[in-house]
Order: sequence, then structure tokens, then C-alpha cells
Amino acid sequence: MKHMDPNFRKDTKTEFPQREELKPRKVTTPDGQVIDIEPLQDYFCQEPPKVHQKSYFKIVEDFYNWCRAESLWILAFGTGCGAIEMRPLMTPRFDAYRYGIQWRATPRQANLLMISGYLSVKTLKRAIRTYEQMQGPKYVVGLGSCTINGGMYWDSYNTIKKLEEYLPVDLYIAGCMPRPEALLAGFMELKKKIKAGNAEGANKYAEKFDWYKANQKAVIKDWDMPDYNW
Amino acid sequence: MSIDWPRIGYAALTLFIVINYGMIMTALVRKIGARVSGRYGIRIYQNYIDLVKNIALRSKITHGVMYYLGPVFRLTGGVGLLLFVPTIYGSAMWSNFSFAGDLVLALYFVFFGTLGMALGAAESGHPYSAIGITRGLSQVTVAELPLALAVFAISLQYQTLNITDIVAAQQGGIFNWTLFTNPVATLAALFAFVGTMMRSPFDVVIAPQEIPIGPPTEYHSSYLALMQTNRVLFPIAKTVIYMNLFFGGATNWFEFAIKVFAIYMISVLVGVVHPRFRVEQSITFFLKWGLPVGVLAILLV
Amino acid sequence: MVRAFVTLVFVAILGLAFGRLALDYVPDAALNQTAVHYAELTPPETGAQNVVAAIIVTYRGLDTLGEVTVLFLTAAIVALVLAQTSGPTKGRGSGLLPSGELLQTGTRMLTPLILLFGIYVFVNGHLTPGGGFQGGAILASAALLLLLADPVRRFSHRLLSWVESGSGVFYVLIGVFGLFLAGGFLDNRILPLGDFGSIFSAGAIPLIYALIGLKVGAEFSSILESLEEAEDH
Amino acid sequence: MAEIAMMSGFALILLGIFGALTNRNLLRMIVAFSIASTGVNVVLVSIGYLPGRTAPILDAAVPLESAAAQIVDPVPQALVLTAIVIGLGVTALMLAYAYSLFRHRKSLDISDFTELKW
Amino acid sequence: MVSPILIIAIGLGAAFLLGFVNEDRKGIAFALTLAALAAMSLIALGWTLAFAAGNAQTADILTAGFPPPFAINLRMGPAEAALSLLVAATGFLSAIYMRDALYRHGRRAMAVLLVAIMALTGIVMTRDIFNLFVFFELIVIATGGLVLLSEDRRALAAGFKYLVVAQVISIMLLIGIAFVYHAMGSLNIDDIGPVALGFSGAGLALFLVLVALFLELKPFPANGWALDIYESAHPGFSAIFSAASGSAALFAADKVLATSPAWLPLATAIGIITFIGANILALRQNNDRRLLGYSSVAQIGLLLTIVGQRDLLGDSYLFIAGGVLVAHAIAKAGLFWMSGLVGHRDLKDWAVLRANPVLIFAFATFVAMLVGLPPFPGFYAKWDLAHILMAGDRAWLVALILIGALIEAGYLFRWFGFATKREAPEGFPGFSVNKMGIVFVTLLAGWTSGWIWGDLSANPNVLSMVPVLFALAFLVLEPLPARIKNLIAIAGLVGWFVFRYPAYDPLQLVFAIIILVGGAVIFLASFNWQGRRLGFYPPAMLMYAGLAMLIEAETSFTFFASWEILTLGSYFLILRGKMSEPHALSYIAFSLGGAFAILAGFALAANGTQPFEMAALADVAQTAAPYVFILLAVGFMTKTASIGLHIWLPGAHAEAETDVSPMVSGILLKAGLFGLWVLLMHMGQTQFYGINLTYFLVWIGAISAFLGGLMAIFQEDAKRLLAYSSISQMGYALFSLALMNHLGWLLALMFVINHYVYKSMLFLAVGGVYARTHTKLMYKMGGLITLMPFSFVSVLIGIIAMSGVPPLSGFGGRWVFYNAIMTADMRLPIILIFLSGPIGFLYLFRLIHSIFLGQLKDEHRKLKEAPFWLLVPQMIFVLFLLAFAVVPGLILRRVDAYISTFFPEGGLEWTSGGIISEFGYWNPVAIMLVIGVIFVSVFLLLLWMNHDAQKVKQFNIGFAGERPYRPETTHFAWNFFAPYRKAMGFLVLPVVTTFWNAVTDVLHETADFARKFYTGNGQTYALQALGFVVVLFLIGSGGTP
Repeated sequence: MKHMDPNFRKDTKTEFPQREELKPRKVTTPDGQVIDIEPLQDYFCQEPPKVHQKSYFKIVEDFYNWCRAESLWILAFGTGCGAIEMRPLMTPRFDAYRYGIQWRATPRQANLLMISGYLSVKTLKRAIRTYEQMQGPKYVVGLGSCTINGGMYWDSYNTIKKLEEYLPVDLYIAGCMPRPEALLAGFMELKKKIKAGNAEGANKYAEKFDWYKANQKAVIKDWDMPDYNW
Repeated sequence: MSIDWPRIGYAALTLFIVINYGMIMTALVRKIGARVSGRYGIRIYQNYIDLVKNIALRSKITHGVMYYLGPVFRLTGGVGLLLFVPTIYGSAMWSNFSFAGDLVLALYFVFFGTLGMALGAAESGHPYSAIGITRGLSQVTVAELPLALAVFAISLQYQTLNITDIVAAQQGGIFNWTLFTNPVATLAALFAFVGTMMRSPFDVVIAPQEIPIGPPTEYHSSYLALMQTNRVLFPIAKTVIYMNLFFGGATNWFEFAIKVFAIYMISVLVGVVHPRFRVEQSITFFLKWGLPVGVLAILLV
Repeated sequence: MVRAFVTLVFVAILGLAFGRLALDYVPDAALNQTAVHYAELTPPETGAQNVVAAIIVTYRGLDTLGEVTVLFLTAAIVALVLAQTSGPTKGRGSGLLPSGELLQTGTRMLTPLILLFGIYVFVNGHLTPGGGFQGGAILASAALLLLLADPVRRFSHRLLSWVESGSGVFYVLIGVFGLFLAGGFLDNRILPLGDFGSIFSAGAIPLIYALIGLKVGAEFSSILESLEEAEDH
Repeated sequence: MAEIAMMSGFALILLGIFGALTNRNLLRMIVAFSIASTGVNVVLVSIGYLPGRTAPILDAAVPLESAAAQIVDPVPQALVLTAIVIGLGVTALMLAYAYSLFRHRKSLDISDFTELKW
Repeated sequence: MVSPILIIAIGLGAAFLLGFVNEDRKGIAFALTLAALAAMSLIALGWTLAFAAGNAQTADILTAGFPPPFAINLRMGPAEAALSLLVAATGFLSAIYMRDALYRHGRRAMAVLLVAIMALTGIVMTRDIFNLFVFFELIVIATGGLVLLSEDRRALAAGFKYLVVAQVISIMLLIGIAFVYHAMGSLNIDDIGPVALGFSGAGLALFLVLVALFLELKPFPANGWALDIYESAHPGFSAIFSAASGSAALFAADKVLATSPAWLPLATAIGIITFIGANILALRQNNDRRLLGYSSVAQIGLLLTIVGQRDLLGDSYLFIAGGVLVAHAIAKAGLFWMSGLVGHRDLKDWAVLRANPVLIFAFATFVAMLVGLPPFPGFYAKWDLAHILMAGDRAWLVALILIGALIEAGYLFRWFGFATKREAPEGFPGFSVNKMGIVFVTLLAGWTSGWIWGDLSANPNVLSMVPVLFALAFLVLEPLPARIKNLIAIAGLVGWFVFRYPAYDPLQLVFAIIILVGGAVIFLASFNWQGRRLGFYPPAMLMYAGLAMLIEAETSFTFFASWEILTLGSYFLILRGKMSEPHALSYIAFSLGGAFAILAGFALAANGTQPFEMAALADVAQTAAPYVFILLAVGFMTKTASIGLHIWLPGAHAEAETDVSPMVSGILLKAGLFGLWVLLMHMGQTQFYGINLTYFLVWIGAISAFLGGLMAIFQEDAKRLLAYSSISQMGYALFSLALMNHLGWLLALMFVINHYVYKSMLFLAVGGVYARTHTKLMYKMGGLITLMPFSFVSVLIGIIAMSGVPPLSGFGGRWVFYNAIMTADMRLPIILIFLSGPIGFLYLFRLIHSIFLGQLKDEHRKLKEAPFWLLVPQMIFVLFLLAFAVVPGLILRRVDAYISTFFPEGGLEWTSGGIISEFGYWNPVAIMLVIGVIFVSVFLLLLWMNHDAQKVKQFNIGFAGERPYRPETTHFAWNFFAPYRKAMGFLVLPVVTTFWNAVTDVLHETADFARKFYTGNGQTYALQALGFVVVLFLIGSGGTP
């Protein structure tokens, strides 16, 4: 740690210029009227995330949780070297399908975000967006030691170390990298957690929204997105 | 106009049967596919789980009115298509609402859901949706052509546009089926069938990685649930039309199940052995192969 | 060169056409019906000895009126054209030397004679060869002589104009009289035909010829003067 | 006689036209047209000529009774007079134009006056 | 009656009298001139009126009191009287017009003018060939003088060139006259006996006379000198030179030709070559006066052609030649006079006329007169001419005349387009009042002549038809506010419908509903325009008048007149669009081409009988029938924009104003369809070499439907897309009509109704969007659904209806279509139709997606819904579509029954439980109900499950971890159907456009090449004149001189 500049990551003083496209601008309408455009306000929904209540009936909630557990749709989003370990899951050898696991290409339809390896700050931004665009209940699984403590990149200038500071992680699968078998085992664990009703990452994210945002903004210095990406 | 309640009951029952049949059958088809490639495959009831899970999602978003209505259109299209076509031959009740219109209605109602879905997906403002839609629409225009020609051919052959009459004319033995009395038309129709089932090689519309599954890229939760329902319902409704027109129809639910499955498998079998076409390739394909067969069909009648 | 050749070819072909006309031309053995009519009926109808004059003034009087108008027009237009033209502004005669005494005196002597001769020619037009045009031209030659002899000399525009217009109007009036008093426009019989062969015969022919003579003379003079004046500006 | 006159008339016309169309000098053109006009007049007169007859003036030499057999056709003679006068008028007009053109443009070459074309 | 000789005497006398007037007393001189010209005009007018009233007999005026041929005689007949009036009146008006110039040049110039007019009347009246020569020479000399009135210094050179050529001509003429005299023994024209066509002796002499007279008419190509005069002379004089001199010279030629009918073919040949040649050359002209010169030459050529046909024309000769002549003279004089109002000489400078709307109206009038459109004399003349020539087996001549006329229309209307559309020069000083007054007088004369010719014509007078008068009344109403005019227009349309309602048969009724009631509904949108909206209502109402008359037309004449009127009206209407100048031009070019085909078709069908009942088309002789069919079909198909003849449509419809687009698309196109309908009704079974001609129509319809749709899907411009879609829809209609069976016709009728509704609706919706976004490019819009919900709904309903998706009315069309093709003989074209159905779906989706869905743009965020009045008709259409979807029988039943009179077989059975055909059935109510119930149920289900959905904004999309930055780059709309273009793009290569471009290019290039011929060298001109004589001589004498 001694070689690290303590202010490097948590520097909040330096003002980074906002991206041109997101700056407020003046636009002439076809009628010649000049109007103000506030891109972040006009083009993005500014609502904060809500905490969603569980179903009123426990039995229903349990049934739902069982279904959620048995129908894990993973967002096809690879961050680090772990992405390569996820592919074999679909092969006849591992055949993740039989556990109700599928890959979905769009965050809207996926409910499991696998952070498959080290997460650079740049990718973190995308990961946050993607996570926020998924519909709850949604789960985050960190893959490999890099997501746990930075792993071999612990003193990198550009990767984050603890994923749970930025996203509500439900489960870490250790290893560098974890093998597909480990992944499968991890999924089973996740299922259990879901079925038990403990995988409430989305609600946690909503509850501790400010904390997460502060952490996120601390590392992402050119924060140029709405607080919550609907 | 008096409402024929029993008919509505039968319609609901038909719907129920077909949806469940479709849920199971599509899962079965996937399972067969998995087994062919040496996997265990999904559970036979996986479709139900996915459906419930999607309904059970807690947070939902909407992009606007048309976005909201898109899946409604879609499912209405599927349900309507099913109910406008006589399902079981020989039964007045299982003919559902086919009194409202003939073959032409069925052919054109196919577009109802497509249109609504396209509109809904487009309102999400997602370029991938739009790209997917252009692909889908581009492809379907040409893919439907051989079917239109085949339908024209067989309606000329049977001198009627009434589906029930067409089925009636095919009764009395397997060789009375259009498949055998007019194999060219059937072949033409099968081109269209394969082309519109959204399976490989004609599934670039929903290319999962390039344009994350195309038109429905923004759909989730119950929207997706409705669409999933439609996804099991609609192909079967379409298959029913093919069955009625070319494969002698079905006189009972068992025959229905068998025939639909068999016909459905055609597209699956074609799909598993063919890589994906680009859109212009599929258009060219249908013009090069589907169209001549269709033309031959109407010339031979 | 090409143009000259093409012109040559065209002219040659035109020559062929003319040649064909000429080759096909057979002189009449006798006068045609029109000419016979003129030959036989000119004296009784018009009282003119000179058949050509009768034709010009009476039978084809409208042509002649047109002819006079041509000259009238020409005079007017030449004046117009030249009025538009700004020549060297050196004053009258544009620096031409005045002619010598001999010439001037000769001119003075000759002019009345010429005028007289001109008048003679048009007054006798219905009797002998000649007529208004010829006479008028002779009158104008006097004017030409004067101008040549003394480039600085100018005639009265007003006079020329009055003579020109007056004779023209009178000519037309005579024509209109014919309409009311005799058989038609320009009928010479508004005046008595008189004795065949005498100077006061042939109805209005001498009168008209006189008017034509005056008019032509005035017009020619006016044209000549306009041309001369063009040098003045 | 008449034929010779007519032929020479035609020749004059052709010469005149050729001259007018090949000489670019305005004055030469005018002169050439004068020649052509003269040719026309000659042809005109020659048409009315009947061999062996006399001028159409009915004096003592040509009594009225035999006039029709003695005189030449008077009509062309009348026409030619008109033609001459008209030719004169046009020539005068052209001369005036030529003068004016020269004054304006300092040129007498017809090919210099082509600003109006196409 | 005053003796006509006084016309000459007064002119001459006054000219001489002017000599007495002091050079400085210009006012007196001018007054004298005017008085003389007025007197001349009045005498001519007196005679004309007397002839018109039948109080006068043709009079021979003897000069010198002797009978012809010994003395010169003049003749005053009806033609002479009218021409003298024309000449004298032109002179009178020109004199007023040229007042300033005349003052500047003094009494001499006035005298020259008087002599010129006098000489022209002399040419008209004289019966002596040498006298004719004298008058001609007077004209030559006077022209030489009057050219100088121009302020253009170049006129001097032009005058000299003119004199040079005049010399050559006079040599020919004089030699000719001399030898004619020699041959005939007389100078009287009446004595020039019939001279056989030959090139020796008398024949050659007459040839020289004729060729000289023809040269006076400035025949193509030996006419450079005349054009230089036209270009440089004072416009007042050019008016005389064109209107009066041309007419007089023509009459002279006519007089001489009348004596020897054997020579008529020569006149025809020279005339038609001149007509076409001069018109082609005019195409490349940018100088207004030179263009008018070419046009004058062309018109005189046409007249010479007509003169050449006088043997065939018989009694109608005067009517026809007179009609063309009067139209030409009035219009050309008017245009030359107008050119004096325009400060600069480029055609585009005529834009300055926009300062005064009446002048634009006058311009339009003159152009229409020249082209021969109703209600002007040329129209009646053209009609009769075509009929007589066709009946006389001279179809080739009709074809040539019509081609020439089309070219002429091309450049005239292009010019008119310049005047109305191009930038007007700045610092415009204003118009001279007396010059403008003269133009207005001419304008009045033009309309009067139209009325007179209509009255003289054996056919009905267009100007006494109520709808036309109603439309013209709007000219008077122009000062009123637009909304009041709009109200009157609507009242007029509806009133006429109510008034005529009992007389319509069901077919007419459907068209009448669309045209009149539908027109009124579209007019509701016009309430959106405030101010006076000059120039909108007269053409619009003219179009409606034409349409209203068209559907009631019983004779071919009324039909054709209505056709021309609606074409003219719609042209002006289309031209109003901001960028529509080139498109309006191609519209009018194609429309007139089509109209000419129709004219030829009718003429061929009538075979001389007039009036020709439309119903008699069925009885056309076997030999002519296929040609009649083809001509008429081509004519009608230009209006329906069938493929090959379609290139005018996209631009014309797309660039028109918002409320004009639905009029010209939703309503006007139906005129072509109506024509086809009538054609097929009467001649549906016409065979050509054993093939039923409707087969071709089926193919053309199918190809149009297919390619029109295919082109539509590649458009970026919303209105263009809709326009191409119209091509496709009209193709459908043509296809179904040509199927020639019961349901085919019913289908065509449904297309007529449906196309009107949804095309009007879509055009209005797009127009409403355009009104807010100021762009028609779809990719520049997007996401407007929330801002313009009503517009969206109408587009949505329009799209569902149009693409044939149940439950809306479009499906009914598809259903009938399937039933119709079941009994059709043709199968292959149906493939194209099958393909075009889904293609229609493609472009419609593109329309709604690119505009209303997708990403909203920065500059559109604050847009308002489309203007109220644009929405009103749309909502009416929406309601109608919904109603029509449920109860199609309301209209269709009656028509179905009516069609049974033509095709008893294959009708529909209308029961309470649905509509039953031979092959299938369809229950609109049940469909609507079932779909409605399912839809509502599913919707409620979704609402129950997803009622708490969070509304997000447009950039909240899953964008592969990224996020959009700008709506422009996120809206997928440009080149929307790129894959389709890759696969099918080769089918929409602009082959047809290239073809028509090549045609016009060839014409233009020819013109450009040929005009180099006019080097501007007077000698060359003279050489050309000589060459003209020589070549004619060589050709005439068979190459063996």
C-alpha cells in the first residue's frame, strides 16, 4: 500500500469536465424558438430506485423465489478473464441449462449479473449501468479473487478491489479463475440463497443507494450518467 | 347478436389446451435438441418457471403507451389467430370463431401481432429493436410469399377459401392430404413455414449478441411473459393452419398433438443443421427457391 | 471558304431552278386577257394614252399608293435611323469644303431646268413615257445636285415635310373621293376624262401623277438630306 | 431577245445573291443586292416582252383598234416600276442601317454583328 | 357598313397627315395615331360583328372602279374581318403600350407604325398577288423602322439582318409573281387556277411564290433573323410582329394555297417541321423574348400545318385555324407585352410578376391559351382538328402535332414555374400602369375569345358549365379572407353533391362522394390557413369542377374538357408547393402527354362523329378499337401514375402543400381510375392480335403495385413515401379493375374509397407533423407520439387499414381480392401483388416508426400537436375507417348490385351474419368483436400485472453497458431497410427516370446543338433562307433539277 497515493481514488476535489453531449445546451426549434435542453434531466429518468416489498403471502413469495432460483437468466456480460470460464457452462459437459440457467443478451431480461473477473474503473461504469438496468429481484455474483479484493491487481491504478462496495454482491466464487465446476457450485449456492429469500440485493441497493453512489462516484471520476440508470 | 356462451367456453378451453401443449412441446423440442447434442437439456416444465419468474419480477419500466400495448397486440394476434382457425375438424365447437372469416382472415391476421409488436418495440426507442424489426419485416415479406402462392394454389384446387371445407376435402385417407394431392404447393408452403418460425437459418432477426435479441430487447417482466405465452401459442396457431391446409387437419386432440408436433419439428430439424442467413441472403433464398416452387404450384393447379 | 462553297452550290441550284424557268418560258404569241383588256379599254376607261401610266395610277393604283408609301416610309425611317446615330459633331457639312464658284453658279443655272423637266415628266405621264416617279426622281436629282454642290446647304424640313405629307394626304383623299364619287377607291374618273391625248385628260391621273411627283421628289430629297445631315451631328 | 434579257437577268440575280452572301462588307452586300434587284427587274420586263411589238403608248403610231396586236404587255412594265421603287426604298434603308451600324460599331463586317444569336 | 378600304385609307391618310404635325407636338401626333388605329379597329370590329350576327355578306371591294383582274380588288369576308380586327386592335394596343418609345422617336415612328398596321390589313384583304408583294415590302420596311423603337442597341443589327433576308425573299417572290403572271395572264389570286404540284413552268413559279410566302412565316430552320428581331425589338413591336404580322402572312399564304390545293402537302410538311423544330429549339432558351419568338414561329408552323390540311378540314377550317390563330395571337401579344413589364431578360426574372397576382393570372391564361387548354379557343380547335384528322386517316399528323404541342407545353409551363417560384429580383420599381392596362385588356380578350369559341363550337361551351363558373367565381372572390372562401368552397362542393345526387348511378355516386364530400372534408384542413391565401381556391375549385364534370360526362368532349380542366387546376395547385416547381412541371408534362393520348384516342374512336357518346366506345370498329383502347389507357394511366409513367407523381405529391397533397393524391388520382373504369366498362374485351388488352393492364397494375411499394420503402421523405405508396395503391386498383370480374371491380372500388381515406389521412397527418417540425425527412423526426398523439392515432389507424390487417377496412379489400383472383384467368401477375402486400407493410411501418416512435430530437421537445384544423378531417377519417370496417355494406352493397349489371356472376351475398362469396365468407362485426374482446382481456391482464411500471425516458435503454449520447445517433431510421435494398435494390434502379431524363436530354441536346445553327450572322441567315428554298426545290423536284 505504501506506493499508493491515498488521494488517488478518493479524490473528489478535481472537477472533471462533463461530456459535451450531456452539457445543457440551447437548441432552436423548427419555429425558431430557442429552448434549453438539460440532457440528464430530459433524456434520463431521474427517479431513485425503490425498495420493493415482498409478496403479501409468504407462500406466494416462496413460490416466486423458487421460480426465480430455477430460472436464472445470466446477462452475457464478461468483464475479465472469467468470461472465458462461463462459456463451457453451456457445453454438453456442464450443461447449465438443466438448472434453469440461461444467457440473456439484454439486461432487461436478465436477473443475474456475473462480474467475471477484475473490473477496471471504466468497466465498472458499464457494470453499474447494466446492473441498474436489470429488473429486480436481481443478483450479482463476483467471480474470482479480483472481485473480492483486487487479486493480483490489488495495487492497480485502474481496477477496483472490493466489488461489494459498488454493487450488492450476493455471492463470490473464489479462485483465479474458478473453474466451471466451481461456477456450477456457486449457482447452487445462489439458488439456495434465493430460495431462502436472502438474495435481496436489489432492495439493499435501493436502501443504501447513497452509500453505493458515493463509492461509485469516488472511483469513477468522470461520472457522466444519471444517478440511477433505469 | 346473441352471444354463444358455450362457444366462448370452448374457445377458452382451446386456448388453455394449446398454451399448455405449446409450453410442453417447445420444451420438449429443446430437450430433443439438447439430447441430440449430448446434453440433458432443460426441464420439461422450465417454460412455466420462466413464465412465472417473469411475472414475478418486482420492478418494471415502461417506455410509453405503444410500448405497453405491444405485447398486448402480440398476444391478441396469437390468440386471435388460433381462434379464427378451426382447430379440430368435425367439431362445431372446436372450430371456435372460424365463423368470423375464412382463410384470408387467418393469413392477414398473422400480421396483427407483428404490427403491434413492431410498434411497441419501436417505441422503446432502442435502435436494436428497430434494426431487429427491419430485419424481421424484410424477411417476412418474402418468406410469406411462397405461402401466399401455395394458399392460392390450394384454394384454386379446392375452389374454396373456407378452411373447414379444405380440411373436409382431405378426409378419407392419408393420400387425400394436400401433401400428396398437391406436393408442390405443400413444398412451397413449407418454405414459408421454415422461414417464418424464427428459427435458424432465418433467425438473424433476434440475433442475441449483435442486437440483443432484436425487437423485444427492452421487454421484460409481464410484457415478456405475454410474449413468451405468445411464443408458444403463435407457432402452434400457425402450424394449425398448415396442418389444416396441407396435412388433412385433425379430427381429435390426439391427432392434433401429433400432427402439430410433427410439422413443428420440420422447422426444428431444418434449423439445427443450418447456420444463420443474413437478411438479404434469406430474401434471395426465398426468391430463388421458394418463389419458383410457389409459381410452379399455382401454374400446376 | 466553306461558306463560299456552300453559297456557290446553293446559288448554282437556284440557277438550275431559274434555268428551268427560263427554258420553260415561251413568249406569249398574243397578249393575255388582262393585257388585252388594258390595251383595248384603257383609253375608254381612263382616258390615258400611256397604258402603263393608266395601269400604275388607276388599275393598280393601290400598288402605286403602296409604292409612294414605301418611299414615305423609307424617308421616315432613314431619318429615324440616322437620328439615332451620333456621328462626329463638327457642324454642318462636317468640314467638307464648299465647292467652287463655277460649280455653284452652274448648279444655280441647272436647278430650275431640272425642276422644270421633272414637272414636265410627271405632268405628261399619262401621255408619254414617264410619270410621277420618274418626275419625282428628276426633281430630287436637283436636290442632290444642290447638296453636292454645297454640302452645307439645307432645305427646309418643314417645307419638305409639308409637301410630302400634303401630297400624300391629297392622294389618299383623291382615292377616297373615288370611293364616293366614282367606281371605287382611286378611281380616276372623279374628274372628267377629257379629250383623249390632251394634257388635261385621263381624269385624275395627271393630278395623281403630279402629287406622286411632288411626293417622290420631296421624299427623295428628304432621304438625301437625312443622309447628308447624318454627317452633321 | 427576250430570252437573252431573261437569261442575263437571272445571271444578275444569281451574281447578286452570290455576292451578297459571300461579301462580308455591308456596303458590298447592298451593292450586290442592288445588282440582284436589277436582275429581277430585267427578268420582269423581259417577261412582258413580245417579239416585234412596241411600247404600250397609244399614240398615233399605235391606234386603239390595233393596240392589242401591236403593243407589248404593259403589266410587267407597270410592275417593274413598282419593283424599282421598292428596291430603291429598301436599298436606301439598308444604306442608312449600314451607316448607323458603322457609326455604332466602327465596322462594316456583317460577321461582327452576331451578338444576337442562338 | 363602312367600306373596308377606309381601313387602309385612314391608316395611310393619318400617316401622311402626321407630316403636318409639328415635330414637337408629340401629343397631337400620338392622339392622331391612336385615333386612326381606333378608327381602323372600329371598322374591322363593325365588320366582324356584322359577320358574327350574320348581317353581312362577303364583300369584294373594287379599286379604281374596275373589276378584277384588271384592277386590284380587296375582299372582306368573316376571316378577313376578324384578322383585320386582330391586326388593328393589336396595333392600337401596342401603340398605347409603346407610347414612351413613340414619343421619343416622334411622329415619324408613329407614321411607320400606322403604315405597318395599314399594310397588314392590306395583306389580309388584298386579292392581288402583286399588291400582296407591295404590302409585304411595306411590312419589311416598316419592320426595319419599328425595330428601332427598341432601346436595345442590338436591334439595329437585327434590323439589318432582317433586311438582308427580306431581300432574298422578295427576289423569290417577285420572280415567282412574274412567272405566275406569265402563266396565268392575271395577277388576281382568284385567277391563279389550280396549279398542279410540279417544278416547272407555272408550278415552279408558284413554288417560288409559295416558298417566299413560307419564308415570311419564318419556317424552321430558316428563321434566325426573325428570332433576332423578337429578341431585340421593343416588346410592343414584337407583339405586332408575332400576333399581327404572323397572322397576316399566314393568311396570305393561305390565300395563295387555296388556289392550288395540290400544294397543300408542302405547307403541311413545312408547317409541322417548323412546329416541332421551333419548339425543340425553344427548350433551351433562357431569354424570354427569344423564347416567345421560337414559340411564335412554332405556332405559325402549326397554323401552316392546319392550312395544309384545309382540304380535309372543310367547313371547320375557319373555326380550327381561327381558334389556333386567335389563341396564338392574343396570348403571344399578351406575353410580349408582359415581357415589357419585366426588367430583365432571363426567364427567371419573370418572378417579378408576382408583385401583382392579376399578372400571374394573365400569364397563366396566356400559357394555357398557347397550349390549347380549355376554355380557350385553341382547345376547341385542337379537339376538332384531331377528330377530323383522325377521321381522315392522318393519325401520324395528329401524333406529330401533339408531340410538338407537348414540347411547347413543356417550356411554357417551365417558364410559368420560374415566374411563380423563383426569387423575385430586389428593388423592383413597379409596373407601368398603361402597359399593365394593355395586358389586362389582352387578358379580357383571351377569356372573351374563349367564350366566343366555346359558343361557336358544336360542343358545349366550357365557360357556360356551372362548376367551371363556380370555380372561376373564386377569382373574383380572391380578396376575401381564406376562411370565408373555404366556407364557400365547402358549401359549393356539398351543395353540388346534394343537387346532383339523384342523377348519379352507384358508381358515379361513389366517385362523387369521394370527390365532392371527400373534397369538402379535406377542405376542412384548409381552415388552418389564414390570410387571403391568394391563388389557392381558384385552381383548387377548378380541379374539383373538372372532377365533378368528369364523372358526369356523357360525351367524349365533356369528358376531355373536364379532364383538361382538372389537369390545369391541379397543376396550379401542385405548383403552390415550396419546392414543387420541377415536379409540377413534370406533372403537367405527363398529364398533358396523357391528355393528348386521350384526345387522340377519342378522336380515333369518334371517327368523325360528334358529339361522341362515351357509351359509344363499345361500338368502335374492330380495326380501330385496340388503338383506341391503348391510347385511352395510356392517357388514363398517366394520371394513375402507372409504372413507366409514374415519375411525376412522387415529387408532385410530396412537394405540394399540406392540404393539397391529399387533394391531389386522395382525390385527383381517382380521375385516372374513373377513366379506366369507363374505358373497361365499354371496351373491356378489346383484343389486339388475339390478346385481351386487359392482360397488359393487369400486368402493368401488378408491376406498379409492386415497384411502387418497393420504391416507397426506400424513401427518406415521408410525403414521398406516401406518394410512392399511391403509385402502388393505384397499381392495385388498376390490377383489380383489369381483372374484369365482379369482385375485381368491387375491389377496385374499395380501393378507391380506402385509398382516398387513408391517403388523405396520412398526408394530412404527415402534413401536420411537417407544420410543426418543418421537415419531411423522417430520420430527422422521431418520438413524436407523446407530443402528437392524435396524429399518431390517425397514422396508426391508417396503417392498419392500409396494410390490410384485420379488423380494419383494409382487410375487406384483401378478402375481396382473394375472392376476385379465384376466378381470374391470370395467375402470374398475382405473385407481384402477393409480394407487394407485405411490402406495403414495410413502408408503412417505416413511416410510423421513424416519425412517431424511436427517439425524440432536441429541437422537437417542445412541439405542439398538429394544428387543430388539420386534425379535424383526420379524426373524421378515423371514425369513418372504424365504421367502414364494421359495416362495409353501407356503401358496397349498392355498388355490388350495380356491378352485377356488368358481371352478373360472382357477386357477394350480404347477410346479417356476414358477407358470403362463392368461395369464402367474412363477418366484419364478429371479427371486430372477437379481436376487441381478446385485446381488452389481454390488456387488462397486463394492466393488472404491470400497473406499477416506472415510466422512463428515452435514453433509459439497455445499450450494452453504454448509454446513448444524442437522439440523432440513437434513432434508427435512415436507410431503414438496408438489407432489403441489398437484396432487392436492383429492382428500383431509376430506369424509368433515366429513360425520361434521356428523352428530355436528347431533346435539350438537340436543341442546344441545333441552335448553334443560328450564328447571328445575317449572311448565314440569308444563306439558310436560300438553302431552304434550294432544299425544298431539290426535294420537291425529286432530286433531279
